[in-house]
Amino acid sequence: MQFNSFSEFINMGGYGFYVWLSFGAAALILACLLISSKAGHQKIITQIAKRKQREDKLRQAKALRKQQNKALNEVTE
Amino acid sequence: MTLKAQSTHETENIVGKIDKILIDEALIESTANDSSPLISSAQPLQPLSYRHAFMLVLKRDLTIAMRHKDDMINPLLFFVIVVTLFPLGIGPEAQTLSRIAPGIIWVAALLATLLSLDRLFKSDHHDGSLEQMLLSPHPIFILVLAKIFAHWLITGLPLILIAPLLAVLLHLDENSYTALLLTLLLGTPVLSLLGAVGVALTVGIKKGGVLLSLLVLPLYIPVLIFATSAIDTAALGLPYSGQLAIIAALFFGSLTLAPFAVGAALKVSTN
Amino acid sequence: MWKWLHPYANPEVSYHFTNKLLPWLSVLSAIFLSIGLVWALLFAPADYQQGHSFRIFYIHVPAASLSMGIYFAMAVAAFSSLVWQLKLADASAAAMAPVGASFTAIALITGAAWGKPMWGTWWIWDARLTSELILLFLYLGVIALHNAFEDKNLAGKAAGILTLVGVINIPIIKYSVDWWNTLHQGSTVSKLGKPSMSLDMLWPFIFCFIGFSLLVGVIICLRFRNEILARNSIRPWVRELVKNNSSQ
Amino acid sequence: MNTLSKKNATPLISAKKLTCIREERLLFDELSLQINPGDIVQVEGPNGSGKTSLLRILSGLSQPYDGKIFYKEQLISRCREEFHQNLLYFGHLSGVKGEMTAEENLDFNLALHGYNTEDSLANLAKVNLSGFEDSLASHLSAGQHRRIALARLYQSTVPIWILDEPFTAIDKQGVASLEQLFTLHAQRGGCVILTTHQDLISIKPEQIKKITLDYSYDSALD
Repeated sequence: MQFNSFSEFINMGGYGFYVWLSFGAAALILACLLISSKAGHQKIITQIAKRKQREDKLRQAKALRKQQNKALNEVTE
Repeated sequence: MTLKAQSTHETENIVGKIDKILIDEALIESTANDSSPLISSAQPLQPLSYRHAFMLVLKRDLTIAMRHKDDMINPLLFFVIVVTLFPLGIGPEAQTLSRIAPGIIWVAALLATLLSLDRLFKSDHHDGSLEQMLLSPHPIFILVLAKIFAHWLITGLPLILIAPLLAVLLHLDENSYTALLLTLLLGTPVLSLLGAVGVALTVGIKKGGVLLSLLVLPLYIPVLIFATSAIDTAALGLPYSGQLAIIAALFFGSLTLAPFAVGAALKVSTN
Repeated sequence: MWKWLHPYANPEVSYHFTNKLLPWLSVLSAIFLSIGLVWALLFAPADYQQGHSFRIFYIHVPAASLSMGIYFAMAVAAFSSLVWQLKLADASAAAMAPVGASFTAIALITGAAWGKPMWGTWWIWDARLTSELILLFLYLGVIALHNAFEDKNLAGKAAGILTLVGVINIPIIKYSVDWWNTLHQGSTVSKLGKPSMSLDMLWPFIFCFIGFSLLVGVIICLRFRNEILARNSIRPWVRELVKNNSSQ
Repeated sequence: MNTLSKKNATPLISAKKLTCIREERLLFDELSLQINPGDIVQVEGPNGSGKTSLLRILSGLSQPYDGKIFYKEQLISRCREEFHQNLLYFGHLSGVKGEMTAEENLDFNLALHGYNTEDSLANLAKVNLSGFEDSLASHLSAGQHRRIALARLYQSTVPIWILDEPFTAIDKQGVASLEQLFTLHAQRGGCVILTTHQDLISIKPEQIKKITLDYSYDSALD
């Protein structure tokens, strides 16, 4: 152990600001990167799920339209 | 405008009527001709010489540039104006100016090249002639090389010609003039070659302009460093052949590698 | 060698492989990093010249060397994607770019924070810092180009070409900046010469370095997984996965 | 999905299991086709169904998401120069430079693809552009630009023609003349692959093979 007390540890022999700035910045950047990478997974999955829902809706609408057209044609005939 | 358009349309109609006869004749003619079989794949119609393809594209690009002179003049004006701004911003002391002259001239040349790079492939991409070039039987790197050479002739060469004038304005050391010209002569082609890679990558992107500078400027750093150092060394009266040799090496390196990168990038951009 | 690699060229297999690999990597990197950082901050001796500010070294140097290393790894991936048309290599290159850029940024910030007490200024045009700055620009260029394309496959190819052009240029840039620096060396004398490292400084450094490398592996795996999903969203296995995941 | 009938001759172009995805939408998947000498192939489908994408993939301009394209049973990436010597692609964009005259444009276009330029004036006349040879293309209309580009067809002796909407902005008479040219080209052993919104008039329906692309909302493979 190089330090006798906690305040000494924080002070880092007068270089505290610079040391903690470096460690803090590094921790912050890495944490952001880690969290965004982790969150990206769920985001992509929801994105794909949403797209699938949209496609299903469009397909249903198309099928419905076809049916209506058919009915319409039968009526006109 | 509308009047003019209308009249062209009318003439078109008239010509159309006259040409109906011509077309019919032509068709008969071509039916007669077309007992000639389609070419077999093995033999090209004309020997495809690299030189021929190179000259063809070069001639075309120069013709277009000659008819569109502002593309040529605007980067040059930009170069001159940027350089004249520095004495106004820094102060007219001859000593300071001559100290920073090589850097100013080179940075301005870099930016002027960057400004002019956009037209290298953009209009060809817009009107579809780039596609046609990529689909031609010639190797892409020859066509690309011709386009880059044309670009250098249009933008790089005028920079070199006007640089001594700007050097006078900035009180460049008298010993450095040859060094300035030599570095520009060897360095500006490198700028065109490396820049072409950036343009080829960004040509399909809508707002490619700002991105282009981000991609290309870091690659220009070695040229800038060695060129300005050569000019500085020349001002001290020392030999600067070492720096020149390195710029020449950069030139030959980019000359051999860049066209292939550009070809690959164009294929991606037109996809 | 290629035969051995072949099953991993299948996106589904490599997705699940990455998933399995992740917990192991995370645990290992957590272990190494906590040992290394505690050792570096609490137990490693202070430098006789630089005092406790030397502790920045334990992040700065791993970050700087990893930033270079990731760029080279990216170039290898880009090369194999362009030459052998490996789509997964594309995905891995795309996963690496932001990680590399972050580590470059860390190297720059810690470099500046170390420079202030040592040189009395936040920034000096030191050869290594300048190279690192240019490397950051190269990374940002690759990322920006990647984002500019709508189609992921095209984006990967374009960014790959740029990466290769960059990797050819990095040694040239590095050399030219070193040379420029010796040329313009004025009043500043680099205090960050090679400090003779004693063993009790070297060990925590090794732990930190391995820990950071493993952390890089973890983040790349996380991003690689996302890239695979995004690029294969039309595949049935992805659809199945999404269905199972969203019904939970 | 669609397989064109097979003759005994070597196919000029064949494609195996093409899959194309644009903007995260599946345009077509596992499309295999075979185009023989003498075929006139019309690619049909509503807007956005991937007609242009298919033609660009067949010409080698775009890469498919999956699948292979062969020229005379060789992968086109393996025989790029040979394939391009036998290919004429005409896209949405005419490739005409406004700064050059009609004749210069055609000359360049011909020379780039290895033709001699002696007959370019006659070819311009065939597309109703005699009299405009010396006018700058920027003074001409869009239809005239397309005709400058199409003039190359009249001299082309390459077997594979891939034409994306060749009739856009072309008048009736020009269309008839082009259709005649296509029939002729098919007769002499070439093939024509084209997209068009209007029906082909003078070519008999039994001569035309159709590839129909459907607009799909899908983005999933089965």
